[in-house]
Amino acid sequence: MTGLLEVRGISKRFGGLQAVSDVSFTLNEGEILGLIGPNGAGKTSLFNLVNGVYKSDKGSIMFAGKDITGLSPDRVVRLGLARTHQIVRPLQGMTVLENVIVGACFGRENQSMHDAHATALEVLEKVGLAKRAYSPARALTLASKKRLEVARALAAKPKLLLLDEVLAGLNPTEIAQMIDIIHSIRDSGISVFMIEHVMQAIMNLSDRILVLNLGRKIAEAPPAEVVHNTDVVEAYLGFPDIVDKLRGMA
Amino acid sequence: MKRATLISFLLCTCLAVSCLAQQTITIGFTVSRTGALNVDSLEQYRGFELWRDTVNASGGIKAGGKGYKVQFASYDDESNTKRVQQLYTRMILEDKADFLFSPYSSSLTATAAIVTEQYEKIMLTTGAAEEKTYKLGNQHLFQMFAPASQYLTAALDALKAKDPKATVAFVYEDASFSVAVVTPAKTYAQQLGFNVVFTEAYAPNTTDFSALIDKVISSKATVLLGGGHYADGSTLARQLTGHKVPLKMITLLVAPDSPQWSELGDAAYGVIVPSQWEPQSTFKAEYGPSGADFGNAYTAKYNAPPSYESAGGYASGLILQRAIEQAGGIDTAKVTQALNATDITTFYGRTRFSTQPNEHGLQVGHTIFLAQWQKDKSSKLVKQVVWPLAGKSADLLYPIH
Amino acid sequence: MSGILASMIDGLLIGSVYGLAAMGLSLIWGVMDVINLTHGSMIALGMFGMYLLFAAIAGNPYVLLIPVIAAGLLLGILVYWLSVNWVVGRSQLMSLLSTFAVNMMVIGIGTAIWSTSPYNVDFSLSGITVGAYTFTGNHIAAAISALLIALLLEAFLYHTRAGKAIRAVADNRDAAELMGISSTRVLMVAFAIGIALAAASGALVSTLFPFTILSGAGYQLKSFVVTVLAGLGKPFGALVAGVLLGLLEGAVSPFIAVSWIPLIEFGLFVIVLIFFPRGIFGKATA
Amino acid sequence: MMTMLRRPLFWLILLLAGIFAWLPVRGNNVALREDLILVAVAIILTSNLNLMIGYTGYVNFGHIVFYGLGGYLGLYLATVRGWHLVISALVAGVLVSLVALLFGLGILRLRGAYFALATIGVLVAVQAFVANFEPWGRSTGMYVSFDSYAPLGGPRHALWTTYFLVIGVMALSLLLSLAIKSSKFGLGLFAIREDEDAAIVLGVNATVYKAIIYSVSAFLPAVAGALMFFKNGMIDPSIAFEYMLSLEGIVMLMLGGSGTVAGAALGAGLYERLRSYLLTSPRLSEFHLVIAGGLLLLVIRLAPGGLIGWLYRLIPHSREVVE
Repeated sequence: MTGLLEVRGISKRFGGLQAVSDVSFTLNEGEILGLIGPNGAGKTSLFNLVNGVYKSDKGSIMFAGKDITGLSPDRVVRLGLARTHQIVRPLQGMTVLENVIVGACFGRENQSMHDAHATALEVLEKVGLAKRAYSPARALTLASKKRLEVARALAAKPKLLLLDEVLAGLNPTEIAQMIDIIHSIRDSGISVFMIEHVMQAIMNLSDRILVLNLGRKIAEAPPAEVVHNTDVVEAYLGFPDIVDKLRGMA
Repeated sequence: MKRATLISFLLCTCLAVSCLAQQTITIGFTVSRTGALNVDSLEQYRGFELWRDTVNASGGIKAGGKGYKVQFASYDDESNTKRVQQLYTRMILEDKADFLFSPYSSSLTATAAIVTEQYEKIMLTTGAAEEKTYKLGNQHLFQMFAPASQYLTAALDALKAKDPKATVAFVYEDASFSVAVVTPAKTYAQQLGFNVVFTEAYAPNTTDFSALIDKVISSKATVLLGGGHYADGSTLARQLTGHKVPLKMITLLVAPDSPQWSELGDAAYGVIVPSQWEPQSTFKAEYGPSGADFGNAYTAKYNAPPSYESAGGYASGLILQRAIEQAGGIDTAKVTQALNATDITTFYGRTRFSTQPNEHGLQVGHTIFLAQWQKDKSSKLVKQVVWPLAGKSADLLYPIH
Repeated sequence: MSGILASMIDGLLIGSVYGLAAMGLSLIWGVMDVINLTHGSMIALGMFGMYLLFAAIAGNPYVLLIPVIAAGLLLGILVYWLSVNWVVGRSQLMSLLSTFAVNMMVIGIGTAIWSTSPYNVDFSLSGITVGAYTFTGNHIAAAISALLIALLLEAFLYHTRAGKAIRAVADNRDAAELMGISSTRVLMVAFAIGIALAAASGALVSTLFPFTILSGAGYQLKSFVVTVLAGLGKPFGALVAGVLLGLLEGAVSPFIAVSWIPLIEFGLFVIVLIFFPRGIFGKATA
Repeated sequence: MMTMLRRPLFWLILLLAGIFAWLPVRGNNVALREDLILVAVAIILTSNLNLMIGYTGYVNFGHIVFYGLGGYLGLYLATVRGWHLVISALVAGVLVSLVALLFGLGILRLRGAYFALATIGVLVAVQAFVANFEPWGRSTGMYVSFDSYAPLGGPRHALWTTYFLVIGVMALSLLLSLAIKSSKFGLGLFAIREDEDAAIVLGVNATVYKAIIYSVSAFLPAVAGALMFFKNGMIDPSIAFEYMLSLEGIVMLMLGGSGTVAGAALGAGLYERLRSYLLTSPRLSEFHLVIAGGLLLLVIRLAPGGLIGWLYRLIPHSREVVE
């Protein structure tokens, strides 16, 4: 059986820095795959390679049976692979609704303005932003902007959603709400690939976890196994509190 | 009650009579007060202005038993053709101009002519020597300047007499007027057997001629003909001197005619200019002031001697004035007829317009002089007429050094 | 001496003046990410500054450069507060528009005062003659002055505290602020120096060619070309690129009509922008 | 299309064009016609420039290059080749759009200020090319001969015809702006304006969108250029590619309100009238640049949304009428 996303031997170098080095993995349909690693491990770079923001130096990426290596991000999203940004990037001058309509219009279903409007309202309802639909995007709180990121990506009707630290900077209540949203996304049949630093959350959410360090994959296993992986623990040695958390969870 | 009516009746009658006796005619034109053409355009304007003041001081133009005071409607065209068109339309429609004078320069005039012809208004053009405009089918356009193709033929004739073996370079502004001058001149030079070793047009507004001058030196030309208007011509002359180019003759268009030219000092010396008119010219005026009277009046008013642009401006007024007098009024058809029949010598020289349908209004009476900047006994720079030989005030200085 | 060599020497001499103008543009760009569209009018004011001083004092124009530069610094401070301070760090559209607005106003006031008629600074030094070709004294003196000013700027930027602060801010504004450097003051000084360089180059041009209040626009365009060739934000690269541009003009002009040169220059400009956005000296990075 | 009919601005644009066409006809007021045609051209240039600056967020300093090239091509086809004016103008528009597409694919790889600089480079390079191009008369340009007006019923008729055509192009420009604004295409452009990288990740094909809008924004200005220079009877490189006019277009846009259909029209109309007034006023003619510059500085500093932005703040519901 082949996975929804199959990454084979992908690498990316920036000047003297090997950001991603020969990484391979498979993401199965309906799965939530977590991506962790210390700062500078290359997590966001890997996302950027997968959705085409960066062109890979080597390797291939198959998505839903299609080779998407080297495709630009806009084509990738139309094939059904949407993402959010670690640092939120709402289209500031537009309303919340318009932001989401953009997602729907240019997403997998390439919807008309009329259909996109309906989709956007639906998605906003789902992430709990329906009441703010007509506010300017710049007026939202950080938590709401994160939801907007998710809503925009969802509006594209993706098969796979890349979530880049959607929990960072949120308070515990907001985290709980966002986790609910992620669950409901998976329940609606969308696979998720997520970067997260909030260990408790990612351990609970993920079916499997991919661990990067210094651009290399050091582990790919269910959460319970990952926390016992010596390489992983070593990679996080510089961050004792995280090591403790990992241990505590096991 | 009755008395009041009577008084007002009398008043009205008085006004009506004085109106009858003293009407005004409005002449519209634009002046390039700003932009690249401002020096030459201002000199032309002064010619118009002096004519108006002279006419009005003597009671206006008298025609058909009436007196017409002259008033101007004029605006700044910024040396810009787009404005010219808007402003000529405005002068015709809002200022109700009866007649028009042209703006300065061939390209602005060509644009204005389209408007004036569309409204069938008479326009006397001055400061516009290029011929093409008169071959577009205009019926109400009359040219005061001798056409562009004549400008350099005189200079080449003079050169042929002095030095038939001269090698010639043409360096000229890429503008309507200078192109219209140089294109036939180059052919004429070859006909006369000169070796034309270098020809290049430079962009209007050029200030750095170093590269061109290096090329002129490399071409080993001994004579340079060209230029365009005041700004570029004066700069070219300065830089030729700065680079010590060994030329035996320099003939530039327009610029050296301006009284300002003498301020260039060494660079001014020996430069020749084809001219429509010079203060030394001694035409016996059949109409209007003598050359000396014009020159004195002009110098008294503006504290500078007149250039040929000023003379052309004044003469345009005179020719229009005479045509109105002959027509006995300001009716366009009658004045057009009078202009078509004009053949007269004024202080400015002879004026006659072509009535051929394919070149209607083209100047066929006027001819070109050559003037050269020479030094008088006190080593002061003065402009002397050197061609035609019959009317010369000094001999042509050749070679310059 | 061959025509092409003479033409290239002429190009070299004028190119150093282009370089000086471009240094100012480049410095401002490098320090505050502002493309200064007032540059042309400041160059023109430099021309008229020299004209007025020369008319009033009739001294040596190269000595008169000093008051022109001083006036340029003051003017730079004024323009900084009028149009730059409040757009630093905002969208580039804002800084383009606000400097452009000031440019229009300066041109408008200049036109009202001096009209658009040409002016000359009537001064000439005897030149050097080699064979049939003469290099005018004014060109040689202008090139030397431009190089001297560039060396002074280098000394200032690398050997004074203020200069080092400017370089620190250019490198990383936030980091410099953390180190206690007041970025507003540094930006103001850098902008003023940029304007003073523009004024100085204008003053030098005024000793070579006639000029109008509109003449600065052409030199501003040349400064863009030079700055882009050098890579935006590299003042000394700009000086070198200016000289190279002059040499290029000199080298091609014997073979084609001079009127084609703008097409070559600006064609090159667009191509360099597209393919070498960091300039011809810049290294390509991702 | 049906949704367009329900929008007040659609009808307002038609009304405006109708008024423009009717005013000078009533009383055969040719002077008014000449004033209005300049206003109409300013509106055409500004509303198409708005497609780049206001909609897509790319500052084009060389927008006038399309107008000038259109003028040259149109004049060449109409006078040298003897084609009908309308066909000449349309062909000129199409050809200039294609040229723009080529330029666009090159320079639209640049962002922000780099793009703005490149547009200046394109303007100067094109001007230099035309000034050396022999078939188009180099620096002296081209003249229309009077017989070229004959197919339109003589010069006097031809002026009226070109006037109505220009008014038509003005209406089309505004309708185009309105149609794009409410389309999916427009939405993509706005997304690019707000954050190009984010827009790409959301699926907007920015490369294609930018090239298309650059090309589209060239079409109607080129048509207008062909009509106007035919009417003016001549063209030369310095008037065809007037840098200042290009920059004043940006002032007009900012004054009215960048990114709005009505703002582009309002800004262009007001500025052009102000400019004409200042130029013919003996005391103020020298200060039109000072006033324009000061106005621009005030607008971007105090009311970056321009007049329309200010109207929105004053009357929030006006957003639904003037878009």
